[in-house]
Amino acid sequence: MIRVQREDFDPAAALAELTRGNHRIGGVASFIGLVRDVAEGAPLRAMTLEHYPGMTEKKLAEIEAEARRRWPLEASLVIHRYGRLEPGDRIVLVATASPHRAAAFESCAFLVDWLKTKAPFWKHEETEAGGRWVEARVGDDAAAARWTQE
Amino acid sequence: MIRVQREDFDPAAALAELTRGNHRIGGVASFIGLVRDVAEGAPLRAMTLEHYPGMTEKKLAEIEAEARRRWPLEASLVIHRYGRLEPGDRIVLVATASPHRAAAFESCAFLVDWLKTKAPFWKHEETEAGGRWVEARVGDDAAAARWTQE
Amino acid sequence: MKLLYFAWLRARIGTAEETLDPPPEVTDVASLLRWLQGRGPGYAEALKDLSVVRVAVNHDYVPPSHPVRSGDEVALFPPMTGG
Amino acid sequence: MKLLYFAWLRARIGTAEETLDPPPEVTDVASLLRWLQGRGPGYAEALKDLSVVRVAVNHDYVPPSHPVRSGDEVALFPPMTGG
Repeated sequence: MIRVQREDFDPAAALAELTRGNHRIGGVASFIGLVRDVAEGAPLRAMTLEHYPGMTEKKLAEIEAEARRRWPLEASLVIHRYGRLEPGDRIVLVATASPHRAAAFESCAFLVDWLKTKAPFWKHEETEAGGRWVEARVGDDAAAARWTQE
Repeated sequence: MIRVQREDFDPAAALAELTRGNHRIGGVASFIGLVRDVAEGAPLRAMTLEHYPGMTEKKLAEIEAEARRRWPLEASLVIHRYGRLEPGDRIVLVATASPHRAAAFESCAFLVDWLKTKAPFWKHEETEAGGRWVEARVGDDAAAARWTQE
Repeated sequence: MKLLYFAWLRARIGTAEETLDPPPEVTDVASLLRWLQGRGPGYAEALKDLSVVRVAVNHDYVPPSHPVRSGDEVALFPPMTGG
Repeated sequence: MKLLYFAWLRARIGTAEETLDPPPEVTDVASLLRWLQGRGPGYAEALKDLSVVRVAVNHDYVPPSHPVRSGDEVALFPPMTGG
């Protein structure tokens, strides 16, 4: 399931919903991304995530479908926020549930790496020095590239 | 933090407590292990986890300390239950929080692999055919061995 | 043709969205970008380094050789920095 | 010396915990296991295949060569199958 939204979300309720009544699930791996309080070494006041409505949902659904082709998943969930966020705020939740723990872990890491590099989100950071658009990092691309070399 | 207990736990409250007020955390990886409804192909009625009180807590604390030596973690948590559990019940929660998502993912997978093979827990399964002690699996040992070859 | 601009491309071009009617020589993404570069100083500035410009046509990422047609939705944006 | 047995070792030996006073020739884990094997049919059955018996002395996993002393807590159990 894919949700792209401005509002905060409740990880507990989301995880409970994901596994409810499905006793084939042996492991649930999840990742919660939070806004850190530093940006390139300077204190961060806030960040704003811009996205491409319509395309965002489409790409996330494609990525989720790809994960479900690669791993034996019983359930999966991506919640991604946009808009203005402050340090400590939740940005994203990715959760995958499988009979086997390795499949849950790998598919969750796969989805997070893709989200960072392939989903149409752009991050604008506000520090005391002013605002700036974050540039793509080589490390993020390398993390996502791992998955296409297999 | 290590908790070994008979009672169920609330993953939401545990995760919220883990990150509260710490704005250096950029990613929280977690794993929830659940009781599946099959055991070697037969329907599972229940399982009982036996443990070695005193040694369990010691080994879990050692494993957690090792994870914090290997990765830059801001927080970590292992909750492991013992006693009789039924399909769908929670068995274990492992959560790690770091400024960086890769450290969170890797340390969480590391802890889960160790728990499966090095923590003094033994699983007894009840099916229609009767009860049996689960034997250690080669796959689990291989998963744990990955971490000692690095 | 509907054009969408995101992040610093939007800021430099000065609009988030516009409907344009490119000339017949604009047949693919590469020729569309060349034509847009000549539309004014904001466009020239935003599109001066095409190595940091990504393009989606009708919600799919596409290479410069991808054809564009009059009914398409074409989005220009920097490399993604999401999550 | 305090002996603890877990899982099917406990079931076969028939007790979870006992305090024993081994003879002087029991100096390490290997000689302790040999001595225990001779204590009765339950012990013999539980300890017939030592490749599936693990040992902890005072809460640490140890190899067969590890020394044992009178005040030790020695636990015998199968390979762990936790989580």
